[in-house]
Amino acid sequence: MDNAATTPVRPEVLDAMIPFMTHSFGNPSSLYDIAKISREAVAKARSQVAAALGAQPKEIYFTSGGTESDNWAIKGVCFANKNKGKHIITSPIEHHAVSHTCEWLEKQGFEVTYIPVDKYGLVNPDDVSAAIRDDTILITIMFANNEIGTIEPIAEIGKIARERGILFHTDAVQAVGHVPIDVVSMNIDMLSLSGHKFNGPKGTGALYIGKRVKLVPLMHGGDQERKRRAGTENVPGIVGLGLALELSVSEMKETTEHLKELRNRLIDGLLKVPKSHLNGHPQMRLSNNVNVIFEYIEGESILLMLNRKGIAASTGSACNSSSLEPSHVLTACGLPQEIVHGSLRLTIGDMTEEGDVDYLLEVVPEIVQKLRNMSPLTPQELRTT
Amino acid sequence: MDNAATTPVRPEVLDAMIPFMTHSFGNPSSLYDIAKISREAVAKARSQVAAALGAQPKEIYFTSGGTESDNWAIKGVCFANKNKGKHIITSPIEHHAVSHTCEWLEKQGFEVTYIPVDKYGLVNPDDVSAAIRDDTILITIMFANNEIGTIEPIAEIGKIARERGILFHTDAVQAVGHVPIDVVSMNIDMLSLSGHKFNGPKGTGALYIGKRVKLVPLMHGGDQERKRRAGTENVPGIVGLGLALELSVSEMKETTEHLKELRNRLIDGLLKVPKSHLNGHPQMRLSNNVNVIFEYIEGESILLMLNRKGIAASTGSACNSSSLEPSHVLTACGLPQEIVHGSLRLTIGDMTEEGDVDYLLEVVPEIVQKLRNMSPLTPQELRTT
Amino acid sequence: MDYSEKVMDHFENPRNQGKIEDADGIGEEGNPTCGDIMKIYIKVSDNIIEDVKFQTFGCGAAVASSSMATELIKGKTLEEAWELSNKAVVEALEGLPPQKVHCSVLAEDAIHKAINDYRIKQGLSPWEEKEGKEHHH
Ligand SMILES: Cc1ncc(COP(=O)(O)O)c(C=O)c1O
Ligand SMILES: Cc1ncc(COP(=O)(O)O)c(C=O)c1O
Ligand code: FES
Ligand code: FES
Repeated sequence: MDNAATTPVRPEVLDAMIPFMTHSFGNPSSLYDIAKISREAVAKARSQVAAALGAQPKEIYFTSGGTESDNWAIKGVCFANKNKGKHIITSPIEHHAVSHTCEWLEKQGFEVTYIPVDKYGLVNPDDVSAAIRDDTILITIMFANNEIGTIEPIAEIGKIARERGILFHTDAVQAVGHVPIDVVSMNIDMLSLSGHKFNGPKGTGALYIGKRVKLVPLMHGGDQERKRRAGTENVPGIVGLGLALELSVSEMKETTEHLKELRNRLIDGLLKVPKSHLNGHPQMRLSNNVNVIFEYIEGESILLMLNRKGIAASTGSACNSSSLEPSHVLTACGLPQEIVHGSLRLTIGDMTEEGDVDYLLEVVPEIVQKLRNMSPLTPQELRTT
Repeated sequence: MDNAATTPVRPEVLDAMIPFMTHSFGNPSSLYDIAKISREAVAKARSQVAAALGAQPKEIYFTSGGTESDNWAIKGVCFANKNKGKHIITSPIEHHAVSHTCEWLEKQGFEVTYIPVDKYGLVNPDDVSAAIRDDTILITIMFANNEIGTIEPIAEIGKIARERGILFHTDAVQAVGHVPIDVVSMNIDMLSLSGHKFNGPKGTGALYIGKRVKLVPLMHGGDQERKRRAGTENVPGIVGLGLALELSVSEMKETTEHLKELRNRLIDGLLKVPKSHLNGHPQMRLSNNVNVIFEYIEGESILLMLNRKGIAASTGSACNSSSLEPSHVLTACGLPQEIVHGSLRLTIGDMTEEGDVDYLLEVVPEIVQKLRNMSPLTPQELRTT
Repeated sequence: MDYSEKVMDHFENPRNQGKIEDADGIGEEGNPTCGDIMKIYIKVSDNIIEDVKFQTFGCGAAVASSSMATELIKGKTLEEAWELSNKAVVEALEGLPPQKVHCSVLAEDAIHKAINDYRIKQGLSPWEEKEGKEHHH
């Protein structure tokens, strides 16, 4: 139940990739044909990605993943526009691919404003509007949060950015393939996505770059990707990403309904545990995301016990991070330090079945009770031993 | 015959990758196990790459390809050391992943010295030594050139760099898996490699970073790769790269002997065409590289005709480049503009057979003659019609 | 997290977990960075730790360290228990990941606090921490 971290490649996607790895397309095909077949396959994938976003194929650039897309969009715009201004607007709940990039740019002389979020993790578009300065060159706000699942008011922020003539980037790594997106009506100038979040291959991603955007390359070198992103094209990866995204979008409506049902059952069941709370927005949330806090216990312990029962999950607990700091997302939502450590994130996928939810609702309360019995913080009335 | 451009994935490498794409490792394996299996597989690949270079596993960082490795090494060192100095030393025959990166850094206020090469494309280590300034922070010279196959005196340059206390990076994308390399005895501080140049997967690469190197990330974000290169690890790609490199190195001696034989037959045969010349060094060259010039004709025309006969190749001709400029490598070797356009690069691989060489030696002279008959530059005595 | 089987065993089946209502000494130690808290209860008779229990709010390594540390001091003299180092706990657990070694220090410190709590209650002067002891916060 950790589908937000990564998903396996779908069988039909793998089948489509293999000929481009082995360069064997059946007979008759000369080496010349292989180049042509590859070129056409990349063009097809570009159209598939464009169609999924309401963009033009020539606005899609393939990258090595969500991290590269985020780094490129933000550094690329900043270095290209540093004579126009030095100010960036973002949120405190961005993925580290965005937040660490912004922090590095601060060291290079750029200035960053972090718009606070409410307790659900929502950015208020009015706050974005108020933060715009004469020297603002970029607004970057994520489409949907990877920890708490909250979906941000992207269309509203896009409208403001466009009206004020400021470029707007959104990290949509968790949203693409899961939520309907239209870069035109939402006034998005740049959008990051990552293949392995929708059953495409790892090490693949894309950046949508609208026509009016000026940005410098992150990867200098050869003439690939209209001279904006150098490096030999990862043709099998690109083919896999395109097909996986097309399939996800075509099945989105159905999948979403199914996932929402499972998600809501999970949330309702888990919140029956006393002293538990839902993180993120109750309605404006990804259909695959469940994030709850259990007071008095620590997240890594929950993960370990779940793992022993064959369930993968994730937590915002400090003990489970290499920095030994609790989740910056939960902290930004205003959760007090005492309880932020007990968070559990479960993300479901199309492979998740009702039986999995039942099993989870059986084991989680047992694990929580076991850990609460062990914890010095648990009040007497919640102990069973 | 364009194996320097890209090579297909070997079947055994593909087999090793597939479980990591589909996350199916046979039974019994919990989700917890999958994470562990992946971690161990990445560690194994890191050891395989380290062993191939004479490095320590913790000095190997996985990237998305040779281009990223070059960009990271050069920009990373420059941004990390800009308070120490602004001067970079390189050659005029680097791959664009290096040269365009250096050009961009010039726009950011760095200064670049290009050490001239001789007619074989060789850098003279004494020239490197003479170019070192008080504010030199990086020397970047490629291990082997991708167009003309010349192998540079890397150990000599490494020695100078180490003695003078300057970091030394080498783009070894064409050399790794083909030429013995030892980063310790060669005094290399950073080395770039790319998976698809030795029958590993596209979209994978690595950067060796010696312990004394200080550099900033190119990819900011998560804590992957010892916090130096963010982004979800491309586990199947990493596994494939590691295995492909191990296999290449173990077969290197045998393959090299075989390739040298074919290469020399090819060179000897092609130089029988009148007014033809070998590019690159006759001895210090990659065993897979053949690069010849045919006077009076144009490279793209040769390619097209070869393609029609099922042979892929490459050229330094201006007509075949998107910039409409002739190869910067051949120009740097001092070839006059009139003949630089007639270059043909053939690069062989372990799949190349004697029969392929025979076939080539049959068709190339015919094609050259056909084009010479067509060309207004051809002197009368070389025409057949 | 790459934990040894020994760690996982002590995590899943913690020994001496719970509370001693009429404890002779109680030690509580927390790590302000990761927010974790460990509480050690001891029952002493004739200078011997007759019984020991723990409560822990923390990661797998913290729970396993508590469990192992209590096992190692049960039945020992106070002097022997005082000498138990976090290093011995880590060794008994067949190793901890590097970033988790600090969790075992929590156990050592909590035991020291419990012993000194006992000594103070007995009207004795508390023992002093060794010079140069690894400091972890
Ligand atoms: C919101 C968000 N942004 C960016 C990333 C980075 O993507 P990748 O790890 O594929 O580079 C992730 C996933 O890890 C994510 O969830
Ligand atoms: C010498 C050299 N350096 C760098 C590269 C770039 O590698 P990649 O295209 O895998 O990013 C190449 C290959 O294209 C090369 O031949
Ligand atoms: S107690 Fe927090 S990391 Fe172990
Ligand atoms: S003549 Fe057509 S590009 Fe050279």
